[in-house]
Amino acid sequence: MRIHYYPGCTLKTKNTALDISTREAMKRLDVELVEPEGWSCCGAEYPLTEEKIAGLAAPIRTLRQVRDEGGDVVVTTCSFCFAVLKRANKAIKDDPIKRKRINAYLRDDIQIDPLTKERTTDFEDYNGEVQVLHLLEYLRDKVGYPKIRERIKRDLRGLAIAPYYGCRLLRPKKEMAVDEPDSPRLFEEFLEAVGCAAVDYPFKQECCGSYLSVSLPAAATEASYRVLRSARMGGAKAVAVTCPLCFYNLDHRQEAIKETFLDFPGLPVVFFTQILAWALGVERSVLGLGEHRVPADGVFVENPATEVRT
Amino acid sequence: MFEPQIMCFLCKWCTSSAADSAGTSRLHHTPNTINMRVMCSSRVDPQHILYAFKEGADGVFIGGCHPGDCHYVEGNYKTLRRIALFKPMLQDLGIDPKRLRLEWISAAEGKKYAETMDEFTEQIRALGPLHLNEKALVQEVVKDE
Amino acid sequence: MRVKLKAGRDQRKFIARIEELSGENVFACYQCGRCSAGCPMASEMDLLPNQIIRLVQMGLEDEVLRSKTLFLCASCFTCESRCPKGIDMARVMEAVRHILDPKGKDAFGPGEISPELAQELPQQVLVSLFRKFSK
Amino acid sequence: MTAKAKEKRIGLFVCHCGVNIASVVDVEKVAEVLKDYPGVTFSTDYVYMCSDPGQQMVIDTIKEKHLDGIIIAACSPTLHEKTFQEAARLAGLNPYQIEIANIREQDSWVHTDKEKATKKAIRIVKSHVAKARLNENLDPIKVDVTRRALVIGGGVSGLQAALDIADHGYEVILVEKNPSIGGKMIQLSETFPTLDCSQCILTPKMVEVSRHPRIKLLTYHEVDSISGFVGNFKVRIKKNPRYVDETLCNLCGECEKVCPQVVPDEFNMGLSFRKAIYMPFPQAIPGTYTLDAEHCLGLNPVRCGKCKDVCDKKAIDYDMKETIVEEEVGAVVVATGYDLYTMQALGEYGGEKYEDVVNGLEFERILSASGPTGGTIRRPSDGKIPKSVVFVQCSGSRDTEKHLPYCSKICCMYTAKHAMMYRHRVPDGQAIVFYIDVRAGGKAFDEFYMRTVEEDKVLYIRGKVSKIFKEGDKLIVWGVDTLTGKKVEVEADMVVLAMAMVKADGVQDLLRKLKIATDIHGFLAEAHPKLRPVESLNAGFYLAGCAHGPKDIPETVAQASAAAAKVGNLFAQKELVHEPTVVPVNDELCSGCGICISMCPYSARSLDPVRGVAVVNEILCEGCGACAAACPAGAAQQRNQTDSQIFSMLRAMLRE
Repeated sequence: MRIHYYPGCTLKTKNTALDISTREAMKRLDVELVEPEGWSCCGAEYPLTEEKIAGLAAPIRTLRQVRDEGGDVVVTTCSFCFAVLKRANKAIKDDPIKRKRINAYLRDDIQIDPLTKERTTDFEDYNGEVQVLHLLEYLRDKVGYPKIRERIKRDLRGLAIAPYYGCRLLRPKKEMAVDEPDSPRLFEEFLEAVGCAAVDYPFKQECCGSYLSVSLPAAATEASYRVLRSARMGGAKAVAVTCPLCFYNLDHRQEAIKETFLDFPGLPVVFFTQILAWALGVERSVLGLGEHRVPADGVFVENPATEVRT
Repeated sequence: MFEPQIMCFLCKWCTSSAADSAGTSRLHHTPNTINMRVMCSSRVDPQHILYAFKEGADGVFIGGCHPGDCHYVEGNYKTLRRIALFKPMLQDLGIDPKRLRLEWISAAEGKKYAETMDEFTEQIRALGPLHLNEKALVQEVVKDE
Repeated sequence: MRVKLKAGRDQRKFIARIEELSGENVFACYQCGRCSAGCPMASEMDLLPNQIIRLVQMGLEDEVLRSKTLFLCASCFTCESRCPKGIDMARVMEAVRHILDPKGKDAFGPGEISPELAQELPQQVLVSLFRKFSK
Repeated sequence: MTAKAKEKRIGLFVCHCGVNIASVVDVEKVAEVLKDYPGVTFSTDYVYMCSDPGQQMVIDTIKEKHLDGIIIAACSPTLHEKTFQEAARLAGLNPYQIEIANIREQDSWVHTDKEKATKKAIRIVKSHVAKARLNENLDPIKVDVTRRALVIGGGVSGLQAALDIADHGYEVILVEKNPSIGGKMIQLSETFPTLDCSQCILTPKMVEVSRHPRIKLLTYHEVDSISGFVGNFKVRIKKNPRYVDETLCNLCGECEKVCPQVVPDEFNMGLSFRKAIYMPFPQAIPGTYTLDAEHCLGLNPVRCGKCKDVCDKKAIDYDMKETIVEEEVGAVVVATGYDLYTMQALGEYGGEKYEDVVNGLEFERILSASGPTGGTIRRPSDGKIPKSVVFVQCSGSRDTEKHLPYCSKICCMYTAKHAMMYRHRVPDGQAIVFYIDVRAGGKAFDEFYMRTVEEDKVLYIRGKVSKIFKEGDKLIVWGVDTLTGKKVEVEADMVVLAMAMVKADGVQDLLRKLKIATDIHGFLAEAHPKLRPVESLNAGFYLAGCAHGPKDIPETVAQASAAAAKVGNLFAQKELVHEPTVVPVNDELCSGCGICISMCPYSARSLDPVRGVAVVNEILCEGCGACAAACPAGAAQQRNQTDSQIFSMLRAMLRE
C-alpha cells in the first residue's frame, strides 16, 4: 500500500519521534508513506469565524496537491493537523461559497518541481475529493487490526496504557465524526490490537491546556496534572498521545506539575506510534526516546509480559 | 427572472398536512408551486404527470409519507416504483427527469416541506422553462379533454 | 449597578454580527450552563461561557469585549460536544475576538515569549496561539 | 365520460378569515374574477365563512339560487370540511358537492407577495370549480359495529380504559405482553404530589379488572395482526407459552425454590435477582408463576425438570406451545406505554459504567418498600447508605442536538419527590438537584416542589451537569450554578438521572401492524393536537397514556377515560358510515387483467370468475386510489376524484 502522509511542522522539528516511529511502524505493515510535494504548515487552528477563510487556503493547497498526485487518502498523526485538514476539507465539500473563494485564491498558485524545475500553475479546482484520515482510523479501517496482530513481534500483554484523546481528535463531533466524544473506542481498540491493556479513565478527553501553555502556564499545568493524575489512578504505566502539543503539556510540563502538585510522582508519556512500532519489533534506539523529558524507557522493555505471567 | 410553474401532488395524510403545518407555522416559501391534494401518492398516474407538463408545468412534485408510514400501508412504495420506472420514459419524451421529484414529507415536517418547495423551485429555475415536443406528448395523453 | 437594556440598532447589530461571524444562533441558548460546567478553563474566567453568550443575547457588547474569558478559551470544544442545543461556543468566542481585533492590541504577542522557551515549544503551539490571540 | 350532460350551478364563497387570508390575498378580486368562470352561478366573499352567519349565508344561497355545487375558499379542509358538509345537508344539498379550496395554510399564510398570492388563490379556486362541475352526489356506505373493544397494554392507562369501557356495558379484551398487568406504575414507590403508595392505589384496580365480568384478560399475549376497519376489526392475538397452567398454579412457590437459574429481575430493574420460574411481584395478576423459557435450562426433564418434579398441582407443562387466538372487535385502545432513554446514550454521565449512577425508575425500586433494599436507600455497588445524592434533571430531554428535543414532563416532579423522600429516609444526607427549569405546572405540584426546597432543604442548583466520573468510591459531578456564575463540583455517593421518556421499546413493530400513525419520536400521533387528543388519525383507534407522549398518572388516567368515552360514542351508534369515495369498477371497460387486485392493500378487490371483471367490496375499500392509477383501461375511477376531474383541475391550475 502507498498512501499520502502529512507530517505537519512539529513532527519535522521538535517531535521527530512521532514522525520516525510512524514511518518505522508503517514500513512493517507494508505501507509506504508519501509526503505531498511542497506541503506547508496547516495553520494549526481551523478558522472558526465565517470571515477568516484565508486560513483554509494552506490546508486546501496541501489537499489539492495530494489529489493532483493521484492520492485519495491522506493520513496524519498530529491531532491539530488532522482537525484542520479534516475540517477544511469538509468545509470545501459542503460550502459552495467557501469552495469558490478558496479556489479563487489558489488557482494562480505556482508550484515548481524540484527536479525538473517545471512550473505548474492554473490549478484545477479542489472540491474535497481527498479523504482525510487520522492514522488511528487508517489502522482500523484500511490496514485492519488482524493484520497488525499478525505482524506483532513483541508481547505487550499486561502493559497498561492510558489512551489520551485530548480535544482535537474527536471534537467537534459533527465535523470530525471520528467517534463518540464522550465514550470513544478508537484509541482503546488500537491499544488492545497491539496487545496492551487500555486504561479506562475519565480524563481521556479532557483538555491538557493546549496553547494556554504559553499564555497561562499555570492553567495548563493544572489541566495536565488532572489528566495525568486520573490516568495514574486508573493504573496506567504510561499515557499515550497523538498530538505533539499534548505531548509537550503532559511530558515537558511534568517538572512544573511536580513542583506545584507535590503528590504527583510522575508518569511517562509516549506517542501511540512508538507503542505500535515497538510492538512491531522496531528497536528501542530508533524510537526517539531522547526527546522525552520524563524517561519513557521503562515502557519499552523487552517482554514486560513475562514479568506479569510469572 | 424565469418564474417556473410547479405542480405538486400531495398525499392527504402526510405531505398535504405538512403543507398545512408549514402554513400554521407561517413558514414562508415560494409561491411558484401549486398543490393538488390526493388521497395517496399512489393515486398519481403517470398520465397526470404528463398532463401537468403538457398544460404548462415546468416541474412536477409528488409528496408522500415516509416509507413504512403510508396510511394505506404501502401506497408510497408503489409510487416509488412507478416513478422509478417512469423517469426513463420522461427522458425519452424529451423531458429532463430532474423536473419530476418524489419526496417523503411527514405531517410533522412543515419545515422540510417549505424548504423542499424552495429548493425544487430553484432547481427548476436553473433548468429553465420546459419546451415540449407537443406531438410526442399528445399521443401519450389519450384522455379526453 | 443597573444595566440599561436597549433595543437599539447598535445592540441588534452586535448580535447579528456575532451570529454572522460564528454561524451560530445565540438565541438557541437556554442558559443551561453545561458549557461552563465542563469547561476546563472555567475556574480562571471572569465570565463563564454561558454568561458570555447571555451578555451577547442581551446585546451588552462592552461587557463581553472586556472579558478575560475570551483569551482563556482553548478551543477544546468540550462545550460544543455537550451543548444540548448544538451551539459551538468556541465559534462564538472566536466571533467576539474577531470583533475585538481592530479595537485592541494583541492579547498575547510574540514579544512575550523568551527565546529559550521559543526554542523548546512545539511549532504548533506558537502558530495556534498567535492565530487565536494576536491580531 | 358523460359528466357534462347538464351544466352545474356552482356557488363560490371566499373567506377573509378576518385578516388571515384577506391581508395577503385580495379576496374580493378572487370572487370577482371567478364570477364569469364556467359553471359559476354565484360568487361572493365574506369575513368569516365558518361563523354562524357565514354558514347561514351558504344555506340560504343554496336554496335561493338552486345551487348544486359549492366551493368554500378558506382554510385547510381538515378544519371545516365537515362544517360545510353539514351546512349543505341542512340546505338539502348532497354533502359531497362541497369543495374546500385551501387558500389559507397553503397560500396566504405562506406567501407575502399579495399579487402572486392572489393569482395563486384564483388558480386554486378555479381548479376546485373544475372539479366540482364533475362531482356526483354520493351517499355514505353503512356498516354494522362490533360492540367489543380491544385494549392493548395493561398499565394504568390500559386498565382504566378497560374498566371504563366495561362499565359502559361493553365487552373488553385486554392484552398485556408481560406476565402480569400493572405496567410501569406498579414499579413506582410513592406518587407525587400526595405521596400515596403506588401499589396501594393500583392493585385494587388490577383486581377489579381481573374480576370484571366483561373484561377478558389476556396476559403474556401479544397482538399479532389486525385487519378490517373501524367497527369491524379482526385481531389475531399470540398467546405466549407460560409453561405453567395459571388455573392450576396455587402459588406454593416450591418451583421457584428448586430452580437453579438466577436471572436479573426486571421488576426491580435488574437491581435484584429472580429465578427462571418466577412471579414478577407478589401482587401480580394473574396470580401464577411463569416460566421464562429464555433462561430456563431447557424445558426438558432430561436437562433439569426440577420445577416440574416439585409441582404438586401438576401445573407445569413443558410442552406448551405458542397459540393464536382470534377475536372480533369494533375499536382498539392503544396504551402501550413508554420506556426510559438508555444509559448507554449518555457517555458523559458514564454510560452504563457506574453502578451508582441510576435512572429514575431504578431509584423508585430503591425507594420502594417492596424493592431490593426493602425501602432503605442503599446504593447498588456496595449497599452503603449514600450520604450525598445528586439528581440530574433533563438527562436526555430538551437536547435537540444529541438526544431528545422534547421535555419529558414528569421528571421535575418525580425528582422533587425523589429528593424529598431521600431526605426523609436519610435525614443526615445531602440532596442536590441540578435543573435547568423546574416545570411544576399541575394541581398542587408547585406547592410540592416548594416543600422539597423549603422544608426538606434540598439544594436546587440551576445548571446542567456536564460530566460524571468516578474517583475512588465517589462519583464526581461537574456542574455549574448559573445563578452565581460558579462552576461546581460535587462528590456524590450516588447519582440519579431523571432519564427522558421514550417510546416503548419494540412497540414500533406493533404500531406498524396496526397501521397507526406516530410522530417523529415514535409516540402515537393524535388526530388533532387540541381537539381530538385521544383519537388516532386512523379510525377506530384511540390513544391512552404515555404511548402518546410523556404524561403523569392523573393525566394518563384522564386520557384513558376519555378514550373509553370515545369508544362508548362509537359503540352507541346503530351503524357506522364509511366514506363513499371508493373506487368502483366500470364493467364495460374492465378487461379482468387483475392489476388493480394486486394493488389493493385491503383485499377489497377480487375477480368475478363468471363475468371476468374485477369486483369491489366497498366496505373494505379505503379509497387510496392506487388501483385507479394502475388500471390500464380507466375502468377503476375513484368517486369524485376521477381522472377526468384530475385532468380538469390540472388544466385549471396550469393553463392561464
